[in-house]
Amino acid sequence: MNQSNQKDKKDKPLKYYSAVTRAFREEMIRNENVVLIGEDVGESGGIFAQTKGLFSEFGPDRVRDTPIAEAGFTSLAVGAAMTGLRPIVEIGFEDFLTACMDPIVNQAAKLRYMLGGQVKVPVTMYTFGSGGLNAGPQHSQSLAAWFSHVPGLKVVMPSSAKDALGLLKSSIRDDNFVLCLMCKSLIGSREPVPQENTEFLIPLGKAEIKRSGEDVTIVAVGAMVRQALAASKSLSGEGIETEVVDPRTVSPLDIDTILESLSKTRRLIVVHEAMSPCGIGAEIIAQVVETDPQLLECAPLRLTPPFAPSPFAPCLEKIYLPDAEKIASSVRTMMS
Amino acid sequence: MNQSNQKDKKDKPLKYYSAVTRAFREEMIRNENVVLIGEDVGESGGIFAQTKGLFSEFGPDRVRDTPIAEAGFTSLAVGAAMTGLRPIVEIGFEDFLTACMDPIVNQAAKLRYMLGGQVKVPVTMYTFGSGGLNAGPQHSQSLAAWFSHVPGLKVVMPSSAKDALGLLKSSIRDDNFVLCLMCKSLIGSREPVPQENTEFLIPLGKAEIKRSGEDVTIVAVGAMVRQALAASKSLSGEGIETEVVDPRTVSPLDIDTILESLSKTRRLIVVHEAMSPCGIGAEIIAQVVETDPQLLECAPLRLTPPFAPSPFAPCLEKIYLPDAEKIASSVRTMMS
Amino acid sequence: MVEISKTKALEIHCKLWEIRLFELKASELYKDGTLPGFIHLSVGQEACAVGACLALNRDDFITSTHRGHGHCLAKGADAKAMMAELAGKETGYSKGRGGSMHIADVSVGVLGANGIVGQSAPLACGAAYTAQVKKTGQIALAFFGEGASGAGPVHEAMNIAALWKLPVIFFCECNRYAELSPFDVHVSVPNVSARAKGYGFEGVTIDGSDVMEVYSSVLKAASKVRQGMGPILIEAKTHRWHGHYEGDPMNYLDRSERDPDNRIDPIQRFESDFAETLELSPDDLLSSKKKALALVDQAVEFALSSENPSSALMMEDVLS
Amino acid sequence: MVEISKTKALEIHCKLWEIRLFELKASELYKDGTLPGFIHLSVGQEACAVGACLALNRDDFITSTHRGHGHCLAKGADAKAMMAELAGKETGYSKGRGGSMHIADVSVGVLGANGIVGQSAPLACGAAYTAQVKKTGQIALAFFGEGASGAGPVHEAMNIAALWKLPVIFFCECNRYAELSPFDVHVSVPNVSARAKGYGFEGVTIDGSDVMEVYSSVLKAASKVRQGMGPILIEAKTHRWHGHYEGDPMNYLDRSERDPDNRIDPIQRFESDFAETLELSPDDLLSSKKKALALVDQAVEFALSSENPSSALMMEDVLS
Ligand SMILES: Cc1ncc(C[n+]2csc(CCOP(=O)(O)OP(=O)(O)O)c2C)c(N)n1
Ligand SMILES: Cc1ncc(C[n+]2csc(CCOP(=O)(O)OP(=O)(O)O)c2C)c(N)n1
Ligand SMILES: [Mg+2]
Ligand SMILES: [Mg+2]
Repeated sequence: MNQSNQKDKKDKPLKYYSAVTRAFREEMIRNENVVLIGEDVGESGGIFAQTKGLFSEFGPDRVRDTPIAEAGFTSLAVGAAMTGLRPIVEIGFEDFLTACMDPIVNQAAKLRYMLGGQVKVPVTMYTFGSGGLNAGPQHSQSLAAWFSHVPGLKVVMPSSAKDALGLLKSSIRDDNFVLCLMCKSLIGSREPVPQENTEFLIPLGKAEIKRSGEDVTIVAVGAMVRQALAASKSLSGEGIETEVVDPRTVSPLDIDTILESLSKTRRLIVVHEAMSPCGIGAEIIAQVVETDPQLLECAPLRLTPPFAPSPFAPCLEKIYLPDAEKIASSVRTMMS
Repeated sequence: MNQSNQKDKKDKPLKYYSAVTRAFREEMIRNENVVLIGEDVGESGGIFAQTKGLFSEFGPDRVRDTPIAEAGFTSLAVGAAMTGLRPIVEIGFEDFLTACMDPIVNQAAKLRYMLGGQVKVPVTMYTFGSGGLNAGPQHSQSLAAWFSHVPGLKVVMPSSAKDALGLLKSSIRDDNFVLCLMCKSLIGSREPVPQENTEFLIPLGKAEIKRSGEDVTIVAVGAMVRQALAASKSLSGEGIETEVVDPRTVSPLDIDTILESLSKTRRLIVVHEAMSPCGIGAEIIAQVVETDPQLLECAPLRLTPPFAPSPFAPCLEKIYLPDAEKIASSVRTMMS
Repeated sequence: MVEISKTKALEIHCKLWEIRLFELKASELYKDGTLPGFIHLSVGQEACAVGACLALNRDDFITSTHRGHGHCLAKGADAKAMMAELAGKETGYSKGRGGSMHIADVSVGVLGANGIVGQSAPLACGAAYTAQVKKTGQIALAFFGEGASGAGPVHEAMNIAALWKLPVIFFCECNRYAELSPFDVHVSVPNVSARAKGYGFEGVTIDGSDVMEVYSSVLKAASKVRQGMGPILIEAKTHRWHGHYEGDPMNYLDRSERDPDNRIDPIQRFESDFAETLELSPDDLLSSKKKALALVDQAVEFALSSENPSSALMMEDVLS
Repeated sequence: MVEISKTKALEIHCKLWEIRLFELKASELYKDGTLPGFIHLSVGQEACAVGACLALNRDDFITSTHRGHGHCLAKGADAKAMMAELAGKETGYSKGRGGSMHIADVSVGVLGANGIVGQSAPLACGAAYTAQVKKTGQIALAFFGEGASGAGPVHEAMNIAALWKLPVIFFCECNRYAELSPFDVHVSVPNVSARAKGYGFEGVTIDGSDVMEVYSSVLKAASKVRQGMGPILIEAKTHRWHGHYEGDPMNYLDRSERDPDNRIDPIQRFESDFAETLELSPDDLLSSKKKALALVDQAVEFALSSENPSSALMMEDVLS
């Protein structure tokens, strides 16, 4: 069952970055093969304080600072995973995944297949991506689509503290290479989550309806989920009820939940911070029309930034990124 | 004008790999800033003889063997392009692009934008990809979609010797980073091409209708174009006329030519060797239904390998890859 | 000590102050919210930037890092267009699209600060390759940190430069930290310069707080690499006063490291150790510092009074 | 010379021949079209594989390259399942899905040949890290070529191994070529082993055609790295007899290099230099060679009589 819908009075608010720490801590206690490596994950506790306390609790063998060598230490993690550890690997910014594509795509994703099933590669890699912080062209990218294009990987995108907690814990327990794409703009956001040491897991591969509605289905990922929810709220005041679907895992994609929602709304908007061409939105639209070309009663829409690098200037990044207002106005246009 | 449709009696057959050599030679003669670097592009003439003779003609400054350092020499080429050279860079197999994603995506694609237009980055990178040679999981990939997802790059995919010649020459003259994805399985194929030293250029960003027909539009890229043409021929005998569209440049994509074709056929099949999720096929389908959800009279189809690494065994790779037979049978199903 | 003219000495002094004041101002403007995004300062490391760049010709190239304000200013970039860029204004070097990590002024050989650790090295090799092929006599200098020395592209660049005898200087600013972790998390030997031998070229370690030592070392190296003798690696030991980024709480520093009295100040050192020898009077020093201050004030004034980029700029220069 | 038992000596001799005969057979079967895809042979380099692997424990790990048949056989992989894999059969190590470049047998510590140059080094560091964390006493050995020594991931791996004092041996087979280009296109110093100093660990260059020298060097190194003294780099100078890949016309070789008489044969050397000292009679030699031949014949027989993979296998093991 989808546990993240359960709410409990004892739930306490937790910050997105602390959800990371807590997921790691609980899983490291649970399984001594879980180790954490990356740049500044150790004594310093991470650039966003996301690994604070883990070094002193688990020691230098299990929590280890790496030099700046994304390709090298990702490949190292793969080798460690093949031989019995379950490494968690931090890549500071999603943009730096460009430095370790080979170990992810040609090693981690293919080794089990190439080696006739002799090994598994239980690595959880997490990184902070997306925009909203005026971090400029090399520190704001959303690259989920690249990894969705590669068999042998799983890709998750937690859109809240609770999802971060539940998805990361499931990722660490998964026997595959799971890439967890976090949003920088959500780092300080908080949300009530189940108490510590409750077995709170969100299953990989299951979308969540974050809000129900009959008029338009908005599929949103990462930080765009909050924006979609905000838009939904204001639209509701205008008598338009939108359904917000958060895939949570973008590979493998839970298309069934999306199709089910569309069978009701028959209108589709996909919102993401990633570029449009060959993105998650294209994939969702393609699957929908392949399944049933009559399902949609009007043209689907991808709401994404224009096809340009992420600009630094706040005034430009504001125009560049989708937000609640733009989502609401797209919905209005679609409904008129 | 689309020059590749002109045919001339004086056209002589040329092999795909020799088209590469000829394009380089002509452009190196034309512009002394054009240089060629890569592993074994020099004295040895390349692993597919694709650079044969260039070293002895242009010397070690302009034709230079690199060590095995894809990230390093790609970034070097970018630095050289910023300062006045026009490097051609070989990456032996498309799969090794994983080793130089950062210089392509975070440097080449963004530098002009990030630097306020102060520089241009005229690099032509070419590589041999796709399957059909039983080269196994790490030597058979088609990764065009990754680069189509990135603004600031152009991506071309020559499906024949003639296209290789015309597209490479245009790429070398282009002031942007152009990635030219060649097909290993076409290396020995030949086709008549215009004589040497004719100004034969194929414009970037223009699709070509490789065959006209009214019933179904088949959009095929790379080696799949030949397969689509073969399928078309046999279908024609059955009274089904297919139109084969070769985008040739996949980023930016010439959607207009595809839409125009569809306005006639109203049926769409996209064939590629790349994986389906977030691929070129998804993008084409998404753009088509976004433009006009009524355009297609039946569900569009992506004909691609299953979502698994490329298997080595010939019997498996044969099932894995789309081919003329599978294309023909999909068309028949669609027409029935 | 290498001999220099009084004019050059004053230029050095003024540049040291221009960088220091530019960055302290940026720090202030960042704290009060005027400057957005992330900013990495090189306060304390000015001698590296100034010593290295003033030993190069105007048309020589440099490539820089995320911590690049000093390098850019020292090579001749204009403080006004830089500060405007930090503020995300249309008049900035990147038209507000790049920010602090992407300052470039190709007209004075600055090929760009860069947000990707390690890329400065192979990019510089590219500029050096152009110079080699076109026989222009130019050279390139790549700034990078000791943290970057662990990155694959830096190794690949050094190997290629050695094989091709490229006219390039690898200039490592060893400021004792990479992000939040100390030198010995990143480098397994006392000196990064030890790497050079493995490629067969010269590697030296120098005092990066001594601007004159930096200047003369780079001058000597530049003349060698310009003659086609292949690359040289210079490692300058220096000190980063501020955090990795502005706002960094620097919890990783111990008490003595936090004490401002324990800071090594390259400007003070220049003034106390060299002013006399170089015949700079207290008045000279004061007036060159004032000149620097004026430049920085003008830069701030220019930046703050500039317009935000128009929305059309968002889509410009994506392709040529 | 290190002392070894007659049993070990025979084991060495038999393994040398098993690899030689396995690869010559593969070459033959490739030429006649029985084996598909690309094949890279290590004929001439057998002493490296055998000397290195027989100095390791069965549960120690190796990582290998595109030229990995020798390594895999030497570490104890089964010739039958290997040849079946080369032939793309269901009984192959990868169920026919990997081919020559992806042979692995984790049960004897072979973590896989690998088609990506340079990846063997950091992957081996991963196995060494597991051993270190779990305190198993195992070590890992990474085979790579001198061409790979220019690749970033190899540098990153060496730096990490030095920093973390990982129990790993970097074993460079310097066979004078990388693909179609000679050593000096790839390495700017006479010996790749010179790199080790830059990381602060030991680097040695040995004669890779002398199986006993390889054996004793790796034995010594293994004992040091097993004690937690950090990594060691061993560079073995050796000779690749065949082309880069089967079918390579080898136009890049000059006449004398093409002359089979100029080949250095590590098996002949072992037989002529050591047989006596090790008390191996001509009969012993003959019978161990025969044993090797039988193994290879069985492997071919097994491979050719095995089934093609069923189509269901195409989608198996993509995820666990
Ligand atoms: C490829 C890559 N990995 C990680 C980072 C994040 N990062 C930015 S600066 C930095 C530390 C760099 O240290 P060093 O090279 O010593 O330079 P310094 O900051 O000390 O000037 C890191 C890890 C990055 N920008 N690029
Ligand atoms: C990252 C990467 N780049 C290029 C290649 C193509 N390639 C395969 S083997 C090889 C040469 C390797 O040379 P070396 O390391 O000396 O090993 P050897 O072949 O001599 O055993 C190259 C360039 C590759 N497989 N992977
Ligand atoms: Mg540093
Ligand atoms: Mg070699």
